[in-house]
Amino acid sequence: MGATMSGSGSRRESPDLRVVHPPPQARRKAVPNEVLGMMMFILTELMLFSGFISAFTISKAQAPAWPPPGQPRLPVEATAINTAILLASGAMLWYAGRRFDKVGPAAARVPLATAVALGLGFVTFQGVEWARLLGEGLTMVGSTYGAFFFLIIGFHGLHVMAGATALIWQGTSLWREKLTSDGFWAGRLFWYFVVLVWPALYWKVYL
Amino acid sequence: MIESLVQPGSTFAPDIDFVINLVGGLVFFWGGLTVAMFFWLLWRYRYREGVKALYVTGNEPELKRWINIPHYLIILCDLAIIGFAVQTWYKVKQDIPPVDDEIRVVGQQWAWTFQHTGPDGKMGTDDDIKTADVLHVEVDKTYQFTLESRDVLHSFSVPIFRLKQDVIPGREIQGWFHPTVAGAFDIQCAEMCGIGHGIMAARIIVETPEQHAAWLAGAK
Amino acid sequence: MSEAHQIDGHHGHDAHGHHEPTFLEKYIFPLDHKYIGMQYMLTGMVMALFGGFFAYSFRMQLAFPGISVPGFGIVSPTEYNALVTNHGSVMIFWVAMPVLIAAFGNFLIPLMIGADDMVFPKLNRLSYQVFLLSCIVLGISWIVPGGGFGGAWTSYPPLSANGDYSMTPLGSSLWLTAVALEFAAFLIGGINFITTAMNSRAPGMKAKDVPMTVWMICIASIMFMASVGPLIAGAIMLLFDQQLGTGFFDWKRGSDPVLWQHLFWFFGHPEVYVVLLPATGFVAEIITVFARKKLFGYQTILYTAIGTGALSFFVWAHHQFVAGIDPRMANIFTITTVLISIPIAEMMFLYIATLYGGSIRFQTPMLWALGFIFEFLIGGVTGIFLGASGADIYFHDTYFVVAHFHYTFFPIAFIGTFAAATYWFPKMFGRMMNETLGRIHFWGTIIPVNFIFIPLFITGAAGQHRRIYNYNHFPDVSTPDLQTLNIVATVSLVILLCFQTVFLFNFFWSMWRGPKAPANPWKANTLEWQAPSPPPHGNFPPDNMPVVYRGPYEYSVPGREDDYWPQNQPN
Amino acid sequence: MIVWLLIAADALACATCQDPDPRRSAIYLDMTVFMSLTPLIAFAGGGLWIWQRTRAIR
Repeated sequence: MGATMSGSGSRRESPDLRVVHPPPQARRKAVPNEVLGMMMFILTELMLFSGFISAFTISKAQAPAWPPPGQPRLPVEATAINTAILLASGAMLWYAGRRFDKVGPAAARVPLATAVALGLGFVTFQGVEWARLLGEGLTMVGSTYGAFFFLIIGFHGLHVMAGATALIWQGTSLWREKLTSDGFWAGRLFWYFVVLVWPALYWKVYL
Repeated sequence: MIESLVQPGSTFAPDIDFVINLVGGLVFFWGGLTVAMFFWLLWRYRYREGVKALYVTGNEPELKRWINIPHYLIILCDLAIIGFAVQTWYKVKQDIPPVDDEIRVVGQQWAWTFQHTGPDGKMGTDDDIKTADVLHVEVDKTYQFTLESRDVLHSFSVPIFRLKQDVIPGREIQGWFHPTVAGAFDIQCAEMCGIGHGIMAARIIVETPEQHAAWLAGAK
Repeated sequence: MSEAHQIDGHHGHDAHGHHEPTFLEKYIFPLDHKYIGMQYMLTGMVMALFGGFFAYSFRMQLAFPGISVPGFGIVSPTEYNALVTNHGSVMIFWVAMPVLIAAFGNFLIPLMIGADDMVFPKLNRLSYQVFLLSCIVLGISWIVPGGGFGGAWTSYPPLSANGDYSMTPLGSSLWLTAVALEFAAFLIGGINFITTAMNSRAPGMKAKDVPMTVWMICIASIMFMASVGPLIAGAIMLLFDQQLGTGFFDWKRGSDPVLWQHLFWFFGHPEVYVVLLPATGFVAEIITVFARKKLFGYQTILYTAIGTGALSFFVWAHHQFVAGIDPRMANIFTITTVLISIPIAEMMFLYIATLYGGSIRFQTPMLWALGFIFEFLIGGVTGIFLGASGADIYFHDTYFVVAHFHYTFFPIAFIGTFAAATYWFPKMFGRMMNETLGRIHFWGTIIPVNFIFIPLFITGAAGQHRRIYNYNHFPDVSTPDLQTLNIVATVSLVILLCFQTVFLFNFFWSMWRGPKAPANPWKANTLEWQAPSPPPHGNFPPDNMPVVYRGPYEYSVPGREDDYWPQNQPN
Repeated sequence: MIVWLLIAADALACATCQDPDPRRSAIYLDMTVFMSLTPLIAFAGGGLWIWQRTRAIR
């Protein structure tokens, strides 16, 4: 609510009855509805991941050795490449947004498609890694280590899928020339969140 | 206030009672004053025919004074409360005096098991005495206790000592007490621990040295 | 002014409107914020009846151990735990939050800021539907085999994480699911409230012209959203522990059960202020109207609310002083906890100062608002005993705690609601409530409530712990004196519950049979009273949307003939 | 805030401790600071950004 604090000062500490006020003008919105709503949603999501990360850090701190002996190691290098893919997707979406606002909706089509493709590539790659880890015996029930891995990374994966679905849906409306600038902005914000939270998760969980 | 309901039975009980009384005194003073002011304003400014309300914004310094000065005083009182509370907390939970004896308390659904050191005064030897739901201690001796749980959270609460500590499975929690009054008192479980939470009772029997020696002899 | 409408009605009226809505569209699947608010309110009232019945059942067991409680039967220990748990969770999650925030937030925010509806009406409808689903899931959890969840509303693992310990394997999972769904509902609702209050305000309405209720509900929603994440995370982990057998809180696999308590109370404490702030907002509206006074220090009240909100993220571990946290942490949390009394005390002082120089009319809403201040003062000051860590060692988990938080929650959830309901009833249903019945209900509630909880302060101070089935096993605290106090509390509860029928009768009778209400029966300034009673679809005439010229509390302005000055009147 | 951080660093030894594991104890304190500050920083950042935009369009 920071914005509303900027009222134009003390109008009427002592009301002057003689003044006839002119009718106020309609305001312009500082932030569009969709974007503001999305920002509030992202605040919650941020705290959700903070909760996961806090829980993970605490459980990790009290373990005698981490990762526990006998458990598979996480694919650090392969996931580093994957991180780069996701970051590239975010950058591409940022470019799509710029093109949308500066050039026109049609110009955003290719970068948007690329961003979605990169995002889906990330999910697929993660899926392959998961299948391998499951094959090596890392399960949710087996150890807290595996449980936290699948919980946090899986939750992020769900967010990537949800974000990708939203972007595909926005892409179809872009093709039908129905996508509004504000709606696209909100969709992009969610994807930025998904992209930017990933390096933090990678750092905490993998490294 | 508390002393009249539950007698203080340990060395730190008077400290805790002092904090409670301090808070109580300050709270009754300020709360009473506020409530009195509240009712006086209600009576004084009740609706009367032809009397119009004042137009006051709340920015007048001579009126704001009436809010601010009490408020600064309350902050001072808060600081006093914090000081004494933290001091007491330190004494009860952080500092540990030299101990005379040890006991081990194990909570499980829904009973307490107590392990006394026995005649040799050492924990973990053959002459340890285990009892269920009855804890025998000697008056005027400092005890260090170790809390353990076998299943869920419990809370080891001895109201007469003003002592309370949650028992957490997977941890060995240390604490201390020093009984000053002989007699038999309640031990309650203060943390929801399942269906039998309400029957998870035990007694602590604070004995004079002679009684304690007699119990030790009889238990062996 | 039609431009104003264009901007405010961003979502457009094409989604809903041009045709006369059918019964189903209007009452069952409404998009109109007023009907969604009423759905929330009625659902909350139904849940309150459940919560009250639970309280009655276990209080009867405590006062008269072992008797067959009329209407319930003999209370077994399992049932006792389930009753205590569900009384707490129902009253907080399914009564206080839906009624205070969702019902009044939905009903009031668009009206008070001069908008035609919420910015996301469909999300709003979804919010209620998710909430209703959570109610249904909770209801199912009471009747599944094994019975309802009985691990206390805080649901500490390992008791809650393992069916072997709690003996309610299904009930606990359903309870947790219901809580998570309920959070999702309020998450959606909160996004809507904040966006609406930010973007749909009438032309001319600046920050200082926003009624306190809207501010408070928005601050509460922000706090809710900023604090609920960790609890949702914890709930997912706990649900996995229960159903999949993972070990997030299982000490045998090297995790820490105390972790849940941190995740829970990180939400749990801000939650207290989440429900408190809307109630203080209602009180601000009501005392200004009935004292015909401008709010004393509008900005200061706002800052105290924001300060409370910010500080409330730093106080949660005071619920865990003896629960296995580092003792040094307890010192820090003592400081923050005692300090949070400062903004709240300031706010109460300012409310009391608002009465200075007023012309106070003691009508039912005003009685409730004053009752709120009085009762909440008691609740607030007794919190200092618990916030001071040294004293909390003794009071933790005794009935003193129970009495303290009921002295805060009862004023918030019930007195605040009754104040708001009696005050806005004419706007909601276009009819006036009966004043005599209202007063009978007020005195029949406010006197018994003190006789319920003052005895509990004493039993708690004497060492009776919470959630105990009966005290026969504890000789020190099963004395006849304490039992008498328990009986006093229980009898007062029964009296209190009986008097609620007066309210229910008054509410529903007046809804259809009360005298017709004028648009502005209390002569109030805020915009909702400038709309017709009840407001039509779209709230204000589309070609005459309100425009705001001044703040919401300009009462008894010198030199004016009227002692009120509506926000949308040019002069 | 400095007090918080100092205490987090200090939480390595404790005579009679509810939490006997000093490492876990220290991490809990760090997490306390992190969890409390994150929403406030996030909200303050978002609020500042919205405030600037509001000023820009006026």
